[in-house]
Amino acid sequence: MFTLATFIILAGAWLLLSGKFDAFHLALGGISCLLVALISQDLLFHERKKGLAARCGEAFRFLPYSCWLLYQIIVANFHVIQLAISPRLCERELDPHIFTFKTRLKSDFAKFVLANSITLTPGTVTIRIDEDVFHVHAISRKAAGDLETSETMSEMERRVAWVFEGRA
Amino acid sequence: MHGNIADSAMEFFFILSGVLLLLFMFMPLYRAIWGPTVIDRLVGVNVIGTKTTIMIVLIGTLYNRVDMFVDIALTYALLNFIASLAAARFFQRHKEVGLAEDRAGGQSC
Amino acid sequence: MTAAQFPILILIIPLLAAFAISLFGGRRDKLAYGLLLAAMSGSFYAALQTLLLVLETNIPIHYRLGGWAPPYGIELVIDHLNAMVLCLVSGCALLTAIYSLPTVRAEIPDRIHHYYTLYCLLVTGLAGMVATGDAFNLYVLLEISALSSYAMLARGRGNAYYATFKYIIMGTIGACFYLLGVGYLYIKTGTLNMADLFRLLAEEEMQQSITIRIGFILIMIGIWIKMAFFPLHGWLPNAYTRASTTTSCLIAPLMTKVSVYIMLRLMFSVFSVEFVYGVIPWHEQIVWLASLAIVAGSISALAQRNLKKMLTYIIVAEVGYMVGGAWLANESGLAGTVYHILSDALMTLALFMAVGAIIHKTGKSSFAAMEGIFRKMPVTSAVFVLGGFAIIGIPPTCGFFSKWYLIRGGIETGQWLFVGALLFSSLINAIIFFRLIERAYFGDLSGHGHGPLPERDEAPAVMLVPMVVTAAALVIIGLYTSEIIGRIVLWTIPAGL
Amino acid sequence: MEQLPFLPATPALAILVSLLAVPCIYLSDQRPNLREGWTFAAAFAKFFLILSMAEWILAGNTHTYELCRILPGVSLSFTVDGFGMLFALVASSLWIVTTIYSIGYMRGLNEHAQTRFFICFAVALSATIGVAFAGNLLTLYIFYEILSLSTYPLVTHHQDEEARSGGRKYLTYLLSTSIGLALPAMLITYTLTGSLEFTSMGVFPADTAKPLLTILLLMFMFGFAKAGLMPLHSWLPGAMVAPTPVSALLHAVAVVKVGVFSIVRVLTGIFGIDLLAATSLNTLICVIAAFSVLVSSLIALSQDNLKRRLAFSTIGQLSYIILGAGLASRLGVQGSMLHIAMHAFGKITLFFCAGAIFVATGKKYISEMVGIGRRMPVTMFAFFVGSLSVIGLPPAGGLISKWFLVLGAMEAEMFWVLMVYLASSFLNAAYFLPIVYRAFFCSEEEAQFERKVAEAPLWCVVPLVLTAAVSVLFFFHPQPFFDLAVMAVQGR
Amino acid sequence: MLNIVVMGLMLLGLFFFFGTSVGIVRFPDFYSRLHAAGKGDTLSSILLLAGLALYNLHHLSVDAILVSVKILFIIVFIFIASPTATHAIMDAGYEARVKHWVKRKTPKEPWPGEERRRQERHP
Amino acid sequence: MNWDASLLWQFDVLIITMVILCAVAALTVRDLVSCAIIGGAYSFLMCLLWTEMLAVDVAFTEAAVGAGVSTVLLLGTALHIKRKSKD
Amino acid sequence: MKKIALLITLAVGALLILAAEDFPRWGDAHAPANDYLSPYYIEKSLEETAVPNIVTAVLADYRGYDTMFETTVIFCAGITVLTLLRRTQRKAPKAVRPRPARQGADVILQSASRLLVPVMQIFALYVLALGHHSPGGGFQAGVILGASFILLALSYDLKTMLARLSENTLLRLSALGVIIYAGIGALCLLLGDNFLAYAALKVFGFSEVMAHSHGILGVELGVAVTVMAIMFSLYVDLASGGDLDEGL
Amino acid sequence: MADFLPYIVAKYNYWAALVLLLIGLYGMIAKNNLLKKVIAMSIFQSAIILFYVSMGDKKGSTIPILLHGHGEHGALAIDPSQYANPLPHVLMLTAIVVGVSTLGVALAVLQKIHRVHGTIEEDEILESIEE
Repeated sequence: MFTLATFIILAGAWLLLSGKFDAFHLALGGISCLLVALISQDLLFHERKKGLAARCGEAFRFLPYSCWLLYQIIVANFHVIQLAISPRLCERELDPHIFTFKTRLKSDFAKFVLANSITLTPGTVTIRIDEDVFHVHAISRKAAGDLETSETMSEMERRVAWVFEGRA
Repeated sequence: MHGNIADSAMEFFFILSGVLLLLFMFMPLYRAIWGPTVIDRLVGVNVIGTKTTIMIVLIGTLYNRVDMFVDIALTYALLNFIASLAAARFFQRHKEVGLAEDRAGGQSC
Repeated sequence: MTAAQFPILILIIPLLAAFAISLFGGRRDKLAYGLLLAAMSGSFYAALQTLLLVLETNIPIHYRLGGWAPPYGIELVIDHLNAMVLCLVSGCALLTAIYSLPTVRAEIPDRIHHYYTLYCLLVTGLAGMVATGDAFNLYVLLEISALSSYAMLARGRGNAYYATFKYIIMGTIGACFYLLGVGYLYIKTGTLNMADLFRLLAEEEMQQSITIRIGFILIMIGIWIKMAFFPLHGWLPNAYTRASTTTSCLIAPLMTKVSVYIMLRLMFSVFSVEFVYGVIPWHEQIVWLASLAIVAGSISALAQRNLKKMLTYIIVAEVGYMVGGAWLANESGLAGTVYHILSDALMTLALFMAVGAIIHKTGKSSFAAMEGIFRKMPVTSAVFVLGGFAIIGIPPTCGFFSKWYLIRGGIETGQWLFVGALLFSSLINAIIFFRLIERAYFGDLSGHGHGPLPERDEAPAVMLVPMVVTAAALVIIGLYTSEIIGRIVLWTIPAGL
Repeated sequence: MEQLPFLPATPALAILVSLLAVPCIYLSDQRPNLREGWTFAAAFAKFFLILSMAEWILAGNTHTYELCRILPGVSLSFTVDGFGMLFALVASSLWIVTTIYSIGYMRGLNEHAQTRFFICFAVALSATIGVAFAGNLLTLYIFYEILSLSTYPLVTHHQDEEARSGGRKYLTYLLSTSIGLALPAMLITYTLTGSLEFTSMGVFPADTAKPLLTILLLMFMFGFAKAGLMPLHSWLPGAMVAPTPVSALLHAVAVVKVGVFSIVRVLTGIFGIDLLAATSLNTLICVIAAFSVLVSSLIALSQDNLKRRLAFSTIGQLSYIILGAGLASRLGVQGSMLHIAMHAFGKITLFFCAGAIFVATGKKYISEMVGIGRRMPVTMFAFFVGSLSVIGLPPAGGLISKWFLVLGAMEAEMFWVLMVYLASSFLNAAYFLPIVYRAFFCSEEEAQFERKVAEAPLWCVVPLVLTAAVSVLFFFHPQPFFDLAVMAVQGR
Repeated sequence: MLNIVVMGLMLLGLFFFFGTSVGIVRFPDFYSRLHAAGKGDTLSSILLLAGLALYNLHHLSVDAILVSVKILFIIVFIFIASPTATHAIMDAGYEARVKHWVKRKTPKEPWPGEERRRQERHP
Repeated sequence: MNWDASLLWQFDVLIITMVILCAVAALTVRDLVSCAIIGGAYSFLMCLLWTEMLAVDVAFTEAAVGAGVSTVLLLGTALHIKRKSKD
Repeated sequence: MKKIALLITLAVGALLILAAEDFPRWGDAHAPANDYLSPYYIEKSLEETAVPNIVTAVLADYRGYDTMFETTVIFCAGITVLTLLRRTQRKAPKAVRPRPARQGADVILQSASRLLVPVMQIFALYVLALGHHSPGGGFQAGVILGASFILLALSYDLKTMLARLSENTLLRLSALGVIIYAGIGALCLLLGDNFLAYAALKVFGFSEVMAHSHGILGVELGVAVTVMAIMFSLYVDLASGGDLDEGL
Repeated sequence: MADFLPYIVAKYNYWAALVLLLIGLYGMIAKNNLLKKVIAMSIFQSAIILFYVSMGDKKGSTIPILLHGHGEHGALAIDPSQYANPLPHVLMLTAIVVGVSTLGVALAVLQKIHRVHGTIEEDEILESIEE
């Protein structure tokens, strides 16, 4: 089941990569995908609790999230660039510090997405995840934003939760 | 190789951006070579790696054969972080990044 | 498959055997050993057939790999010299393989099959180097033999690692110099095939080209590093001394000899006689250097108190013989070099085997191990004596005849320094060996501190048989010198000399 | 150069026969009688093989047998001519005698490693005959080297420190000269002339530069150091540590004679007497040899150890032979060839005597041998005969050869050589006759021996009587050897 | 038109990269440098690659689209790999207790590793 | 003077400078881990140089080897040896 | 030592500088290096082997013999490292101190590598299969495959990875790859043609050109398998110091 | 001087290879630390690869992969000067592989050395061997 899903995903990747649609290359692709699917079937879908349908939903919800994330990245990048380029601003605002917060996300993959999102958003980097506790390094108070301040869930975490756990 | 004026202008632009990229690469390179700690070097090298990926695609574009170069870039994108990961793993075992000695080493070169 | 396929079989049999051993040999040592023996015998048989074929027709065999015509594809070229060296390589490998089992079991505690895999690969590399007709292919095979020899040397007794490391560094420098030199040739000619290179380099313009000259110098330096020619010999003694018995029995006779062969091959099948001796005006100086190598090697050997180390320095001196002979720029010198490849390989093999057996039985490798060894191991010590005689150059062993040609070559060109060095090293060798023979046969009986006479404790037959065969070969080849010189060696002398 | 009417391989067989005995001797290690039986068999076989050719040779023929081509242009070949036959006859006949003697000696002293002893002896004899029949210089060289190596274990036989150092000295001198001088000289010759065959005309073209010839000549003369020419002689007294049969072999038959034989062969066969005379190089040879003759005789006078005195005497006598050849006259060469034979029988007698004395009494020094003639009359009488032969007095063979040498000197008109011969003969007499005198003619009180001391075992005594007898015989009947020598000079 | 968009994207990318590079050189400690590297690098790469992918589409064909898709693949991989690498490096530095630059004027609460390290340094 | 042998000589010059800097640095830095890491940068840049010289396959290999394997191997070895070098 | 080294270096430098003047101009299309053999390859490779990537064609066909030994070199290196480092007795003290166990700490790395590894593998196989048409081929594919395993071993740990792909499997695979290569060569030999002459494979019903093409593919497969196994095995041995329990 | 400048500049690829080669060679001989030697070895090898690769470069050519659109069997004539020389690339692929193999072996031996001698500094190893 999951192997099949893996196979299909890989086959898609193969088609996009190869760009050859004659029988010989397709056959080669089929063999390759089968091989990889057999070797790595437990990698792509690590958690077997969720069904495939849920996965599809996640994938669909992930798209708007990534757009939002891109927007966040660009906005925040300007901040870092400002810090880097202007000495005065650097003097005033640069204030690296580390803070922690506890997440409510359950699955590893969601945690991973959150951590990477935090990292991608300029100004903050996830250092490590201890069980549920995120250690985050921020370059300035401003960059830390509501991750540090919010009592319950920051906006980013909420969005990730929406993607993976269907909660708003 | 390139027919119209727009293309040659683009070619010039690509060369220019390539040169700029390479010039900017000197800054991470500075970190990689002089960077006081090992981790600083790692940061520098990581950036250089990413930019190499782009440079390869850029060169491919300049040679008009992106389809051939893109595979290499893809490899880079996939493999680039293995080295960083390995180094990170390394420091999980060896706790010191060698601040004091390293600075001396940095100055010697 | 017809007779025409024999040249490739020499290489392919050990190669496939290497993989087979690594796959199946892990289960039982005997299986690995059996596979090794089978492979080596097959390879030797193929080499012998090839030699006979060449002797029959007197024209070189060209074997096209992949069926592509030479300058485009790679070819194997087997001429008289090749065929002889191939026989030598596979023959020595076969003998050492037979010999190996007891010592390997004693010295290499685990994963014998991997050791044998490397053994096969080394033989493949050496044979491939000899057979190939392509300058770059030579590099690849050089690296195969180098890598496998690194591994075999590192699995020595005690800590061979530092010596191996030095060897790796030197070997890489050598191989890279060779590669660079080939690059220089390629940039001027655009080809890698040896015959093609020969054709192109014969042109006047090429003869004058400084690139070609520098390419030649680089190649020569590279090969000299590989063969441990005098100022570049530093890596050899330590590496070989600490190697395990079988390793040194395989590597010591073959490695340097094959390098010498390659030097000859490149000198005369890639470059030409006129180029090597005419355009590069240094052959006299090189002969002086060779004389220095001989003297230095002999004196260092005299200073040693360890049997194997002493033998390694003798190898250094012998390399000087061959390089000097090749650069004497006359027929006798060259014939001497070619013949010495044969005889030196055999005598080194005999000596290393005998010393290996002695170490195997006594556990010592210092001179003290030789004390009264004749009573203990008469056959082994007889082989040792015969090998020593060959090294000294006592007729009718083959060592005498190669030396005969070398000295004659030196006299013909008036290189008295070289002649002197050869004679000097013969004398030093005589001192070295008779010092040992005295210990082995005439240990002091005047009776202080001697217990009862040692019991007879000879090495097992597996070790004795190859030893005796080698020792017999020393004499037989000596007696058939005329045949060998006339039917093989003289064919290898390039035209124009 | 016709072929032998029967079995052309006879020379090779003569060489091979004692080699074939080697494995037999080795295998009968535990049974001494069988072992020595093999040795005898080989010795007789060898002697008769050689003898079988003698008649053919005496008829004025030479026989050449080429075994194999060892190098292109040079083969392993055997030529039997008068000179070689003469030497081979001497050597092989003396081997029989020596074998008898060594059985007595070795068993008498209960020596160790007797098997090795006999094996090496057999190999050494093979090599000696090989040198005698060598058809060219390379063959000669090969057997020369084999001889050096096979006698080394004999010299070191006792395996104590003295023997080992003697052996070391022996090898160092012989190998370093043969490898360092003879081999390059041979190669230079080959390079210059392209031939190593012995021919009576010599191989060198007449216009060869004289300095080169001189150098080559010196290299050959000192290269064959077995001849014990003076600066390179000291291995010989050193090698006296060997058991006496070996010393006898070394100093009378095989080793030293091989040295002089080689030199004479080179002088006559490679250089050619005519060339030597024409370039007056022979004077050089004579000077060196004469120096050696005189000095060694003087040294011999001062030696107290009997064997050492004999050794120095040998050095002198060997130089006689070279001197004779160096005269470059036919009679001189004949004389030197004869002297090889005559001296061999004389000297071996002396050595046998020395050995017999050692076996019977354990004495080595001359000063201890006062009055020994009364206890061992047979031995000492043989000793007397031997000394007569060596000095050159009748009725012993030595006179014949010396006579020819003197004639040769006169023929060559080198009268100072005559003086040398005379002076050295006096010296010979001076160091031999006192021994004999003191052995027989001392007063009863002076005698240092117990009553019970008697003759050595029969195995020891018989050979020395035999050789002494032969020495005397040659005085009366030198004809066969004489013929051979004449043919050797003329036939080539 | 396409060219102008391409140029715009790439210039923007170059600008971000410039900022990143300056940041890498100028920032006082390793953590903040890593910030600059991790973000600016990713973003500038994405922009540059997007520009190139677009330019590639200007001879429109199936092959060209596939190539652009491949470039998109690269973007995705950078998107995944770069933050992961950043995180890994940061974690390593944190584990190795690299000294952490703190603004001198307003001393903040000690970061978690601070206390322990001080004890180790001055026992 | 027509010396821009390669189309992209500007790239060449810059990359070569960086490559040489990296080579020198890799051999002078005293920390062996740094050595390995700078070696990684060296191989990236070398790969770039080869790409630019049209040797795509070589560059591909170097990319795979340099980024994926050789640096990791060096680091893996550094785990087992002393990190500090005298020179 | 340093001075001697400097001297040697300068001497070699001087030697190499000497030749520079004689070199053909850089980029000269009519330099001998570019004018003699390579036009043949460029013009004929497609025609004779149906492989547009000339490098692949030359590598695996015209100079396939070289490449076979190149693969053997890799195999040899793997065996060497294995035979040098790997310990049999586990009694010996650990070469590497264990990594501090941090529960759940590696979530990010593991998730990322779970995402990347299958893609890397399929990409590697793509590189292998499309080596005829675009850069890449067996070696590159092998390295990427090996790297994907290295990545897994890095983000999880060595033991987990070795449970998936044990050291014996690795060894077998590495030998298998070279056997595939040499076996194809030997098959040609058995079919009556020269060693590695893929044209002999036409008995399987290909045209001669396609026989070459498929021969190349098969050979590249062998290369990839060996390289993959050996690259990972090198990592395993070097990083764990031969213990096979704790890696980087 | 006017001749000299183009001489220097026009072969900058060669000079780069040369400089790297010499750096590598110097490092291999002079460096005391064995790992440094290994790294110098890699540099040395890559310098040679650079030399070969730049040899195959042709002005105004493209990568040695035939452009598609010729049809499967190259009905159109192919202009060799349009493609870079593939042969050096082939050779250098092999050389890279050899380089990696040597690197692996050297590192393995290095680890063994460290295990035996406790150091990888050459002078210290020599001392410990002499003891």
